[in-house]
Amino acid sequence: MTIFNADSFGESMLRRFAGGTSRRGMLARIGAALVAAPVFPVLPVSRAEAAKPDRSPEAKTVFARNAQTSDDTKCNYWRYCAIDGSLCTCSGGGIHSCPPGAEPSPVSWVGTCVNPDDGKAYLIAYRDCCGKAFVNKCNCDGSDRETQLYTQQLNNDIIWCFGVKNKEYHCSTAVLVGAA
Amino acid sequence: MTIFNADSFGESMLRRFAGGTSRRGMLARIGAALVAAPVFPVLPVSRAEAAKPDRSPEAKTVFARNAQTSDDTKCNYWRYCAIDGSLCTCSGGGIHSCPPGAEPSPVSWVGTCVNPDDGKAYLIAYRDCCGKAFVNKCNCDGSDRETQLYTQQLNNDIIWCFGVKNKEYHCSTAVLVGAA
Amino acid sequence: MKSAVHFRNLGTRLPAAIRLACTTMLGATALAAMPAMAGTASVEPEESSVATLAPPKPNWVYLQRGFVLPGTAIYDTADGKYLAQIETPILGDLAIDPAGKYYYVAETAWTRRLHGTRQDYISVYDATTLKLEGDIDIPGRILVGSREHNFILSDDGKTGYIYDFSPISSINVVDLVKRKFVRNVELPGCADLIPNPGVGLAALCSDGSLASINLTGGKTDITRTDPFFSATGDPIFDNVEFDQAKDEVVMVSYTGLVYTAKLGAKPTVSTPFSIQEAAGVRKGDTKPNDVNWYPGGAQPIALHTASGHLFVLMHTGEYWTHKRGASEIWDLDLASHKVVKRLPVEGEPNVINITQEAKPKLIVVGEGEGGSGAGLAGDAEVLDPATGEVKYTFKGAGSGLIQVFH
Amino acid sequence: MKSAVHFRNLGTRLPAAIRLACTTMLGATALAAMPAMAGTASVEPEESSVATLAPPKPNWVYLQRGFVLPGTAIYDTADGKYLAQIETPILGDLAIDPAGKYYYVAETAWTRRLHGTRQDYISVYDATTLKLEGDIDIPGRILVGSREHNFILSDDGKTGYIYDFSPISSINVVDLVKRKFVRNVELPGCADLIPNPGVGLAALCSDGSLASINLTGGKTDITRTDPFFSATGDPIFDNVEFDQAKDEVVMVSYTGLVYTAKLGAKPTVSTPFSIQEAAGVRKGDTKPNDVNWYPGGAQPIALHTASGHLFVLMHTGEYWTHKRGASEIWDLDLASHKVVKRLPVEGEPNVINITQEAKPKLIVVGEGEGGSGAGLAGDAEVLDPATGEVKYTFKGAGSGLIQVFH
Repeated sequence: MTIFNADSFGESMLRRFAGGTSRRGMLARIGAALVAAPVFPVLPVSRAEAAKPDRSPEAKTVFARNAQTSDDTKCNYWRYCAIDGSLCTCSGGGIHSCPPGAEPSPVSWVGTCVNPDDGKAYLIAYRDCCGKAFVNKCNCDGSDRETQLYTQQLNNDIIWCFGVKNKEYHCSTAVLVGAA
Repeated sequence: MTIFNADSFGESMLRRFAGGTSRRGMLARIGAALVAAPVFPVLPVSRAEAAKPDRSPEAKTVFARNAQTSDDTKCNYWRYCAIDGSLCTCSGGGIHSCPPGAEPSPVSWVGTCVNPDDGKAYLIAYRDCCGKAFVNKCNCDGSDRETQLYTQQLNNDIIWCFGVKNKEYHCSTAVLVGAA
Repeated sequence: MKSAVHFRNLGTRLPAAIRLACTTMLGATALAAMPAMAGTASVEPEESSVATLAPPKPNWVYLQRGFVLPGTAIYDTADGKYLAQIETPILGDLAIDPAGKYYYVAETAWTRRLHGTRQDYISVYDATTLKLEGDIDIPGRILVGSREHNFILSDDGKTGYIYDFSPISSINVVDLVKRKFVRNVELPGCADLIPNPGVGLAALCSDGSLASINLTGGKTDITRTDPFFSATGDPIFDNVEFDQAKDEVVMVSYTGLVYTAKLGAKPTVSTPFSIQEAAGVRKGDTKPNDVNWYPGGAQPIALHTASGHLFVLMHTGEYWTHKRGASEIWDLDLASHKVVKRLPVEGEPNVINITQEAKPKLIVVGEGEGGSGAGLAGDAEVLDPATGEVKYTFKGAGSGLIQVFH
Repeated sequence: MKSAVHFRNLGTRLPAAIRLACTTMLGATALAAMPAMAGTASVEPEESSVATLAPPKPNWVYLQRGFVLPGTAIYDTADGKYLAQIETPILGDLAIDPAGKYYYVAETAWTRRLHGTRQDYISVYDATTLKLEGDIDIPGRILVGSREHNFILSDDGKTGYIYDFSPISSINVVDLVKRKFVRNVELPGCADLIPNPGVGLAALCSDGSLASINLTGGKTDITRTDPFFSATGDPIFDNVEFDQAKDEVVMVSYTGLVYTAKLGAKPTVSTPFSIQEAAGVRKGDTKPNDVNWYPGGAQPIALHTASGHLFVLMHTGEYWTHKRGASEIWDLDLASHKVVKRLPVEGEPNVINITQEAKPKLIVVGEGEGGSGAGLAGDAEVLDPATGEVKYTFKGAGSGLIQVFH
């Protein structure tokens, strides 16, 4: 039922993406909307009401089995299951805030990570903080459910700095969007 | 007698430099001359005819005592007594040639280095090769008779890329000018 | 011979500007008209020059230095020599003219480094002088590292295709002969541009299909195969290999399935087989908590087209470790579906390529100082694929893509 | 609560562009008008924000990352915390507004990275948001790293002075209140700009003198002291220290001579003394092949102005080793001409600075990975000057200049 079900998200979204035709004229409008927005509210999402995915230890990834919830400056912090780059928590920002002078991208790639405290899966938006030089501190490279360029929003190699003044990559945040 | 005597060069030159007044109007002309020149002939110089400096082992710097003449890709090659940066000999250039695509600066800082084979001192022009990103290979930092910014032509920290299209520093050469 | 006194006297007769240049630094260019030194000196003064380069050769490799140091280093795998640096910026993409006359770099810069106006363009470098001949403005390009298929050339080298993601997916087409941007073609839901001779391009799509992009007519015609892989469940690595002689693409998925596709207006995809089973090992699975051999890395496969051997970076681990570096290189004979050799490898390389010589050499690079994500240049190794012997090690040479000349 | 079905249905009523954004990535901004999530989820969705910074403090240090990684890192020496990065490019110079409201960066960029048009300008950053407020074009600046005296501010923070070398030596004057370039002043034969309150500037000259540069009138008036040091025989390190309260400059030469000069329209220079003799060691000499203690490094001295203690990076070696990193830090009491403490130090630091607190902290940085010349960021250490105890170590933090807030 949920649009953000970890298993169906990418595919269903991209079917839709792929189905469209000419979008050239819309691009400018999207761009403008993204730039203009002063804050970054998140997509309304719901918890899965359909068949629950298997979250038993046997079904967890190696990342999820070893994740912790206490230190968000470490690569094994639970939300970082699909992050790639420098942690903003090590460079003057926070788990969902950019360091001073950086600009959060209004769009992002996403991951689905399991919180070991409640065993539940959550949707994480990895928003890049942009417009400053690569901070190169606390570099992590989580790859749970991370895919390739043809499924962009699930790829963490792309510089996810769109709708901001400058795309120079500084660091990445892991914003909690909701239950997956 | 020689204008490039190691001991008097810097001082006498700079007295002269310091003595002038308005040079603003000349700058453009110098710049144009430097850019236009297709090759880079060197200053005519002569060997010292005046009192020879003391070149005994006791009077040699630690660099000169340990220098060699066979491998110009090593920091202790005799001409590198006052070089600072990446050796062009390690990156597709030669002792007096720039790697492909780089542009030699027509001006340079200078050093006076002792060739261990004949025990004589020679004037070396360290021409930076410019317009390409820092190659960062075979980095050396010789400092014999190297001075500070107020004596620019004897300072090796400056990016010596003047009269070229772009000042990005790539690597450095050590051009033999003549006997000191 | 000019004594110092002589020189100084002469100086007073020169224009003041030249006198300044002479007396303050070795800006000897201003003295070009003066006779060269002669006489007592035991050495000849040297002139500065600029080296040139041979045209690209099949035994050369092109190593991008990663996310911190810009530039692509060219090494000769025959003698281990460093040859020169091509000016690829961070996130720049290099394409080599098949005729060997030019290097093309797709790049992006802001006028004032971190601000100002964004500019996307192709820089054109002469292959022997490495001098910039000019640049071709384009409307945009994706910013991502370590991909072979975001900037490709047509087989005749006359057309360049640059993938753009803005975040609308499209292709920018550039005429490299006229050095002009031609047009933008939308490519909804697909990425990874592959040459498709006689047709235009092919690409991988998020519905698990392969698209054939017909650019021969005035209107772009995109057709897709039936879906044959799961883009989210068992993705195919972006860095697929293209065999021009056979007009065939070789692809490997996260679990280790090997696909080949015959290109054309209507591409056909073969039934996949498991690289693990080809080595007599249990087939890879998408289940976590199940240790097996998996392919992995940023550029995990390399095809030697003449022999039809595919070299794959393999590591042990669980599923979703597809970025991890290798402990072995598996040599897969595509014709027989057999892994004919497993070469142990040091340094956990995550990029691999192979020269297209009759006796090819493998090149691998691992992470640099600071490990994964630090983006510093790692050491490259040149290996003999027959024996696994390390022929050369290039320190701090790469960490981005490895390219070769075909 | 929005179910997926609900959302999808809603999507069909939205403009196609927004639908696209919603369905392809979390570009949720386009949905700003939609109600926030409520209902069954156990977590609140978070919003992205941007952190701000306190105004500069005397216990903060500013570490340039060197020749490869751009940026100046701010650390708090009270708790060892990393605070933020100021966007200094490679070879950029940072100046801190004495009122603590702005950071100014003198920088140089070409419009197309390695080609195009050269631009020199001062970027103005708000000190608490680190947002770029604008930039001020200037005609040029010297390109060299690790110097404190190529971009300085007047004591009131209203005027910026940028040293230019083109290769003619001059000063560019910028009005930081109006954010406008004012004029270029020629400075033949001198460098290393030092504030000279009430007069304008002072500078060190190649004839071994100190220049006083009077900028108060319409015409620039440059007067010089008698020569007091040898610019080629025993040079004074560029990174001299300025004590604003005393209007005094403290300088150290390669052999270890310590000079002080009282600034003003006609500066006066004290008789120098030997730092080695101040420590009960034989005086430094210019003779090679004679091992002694020498000062060395790129930024080899740091002055704690309130106490009048000068901290000097010292190493053993021969003359002309003035770039070598230190094995000891010598604590020199300028009033008594005595070295009162010698602190052993690890990692051969070649840059040093000291916070201007009542209980100051020393900060030192050594060469990074790859050693001298590689330009990679080295580890920084915060030391207690009283005990030499290492309070904090910042990995890969710097290798260029260290600056503090006065």
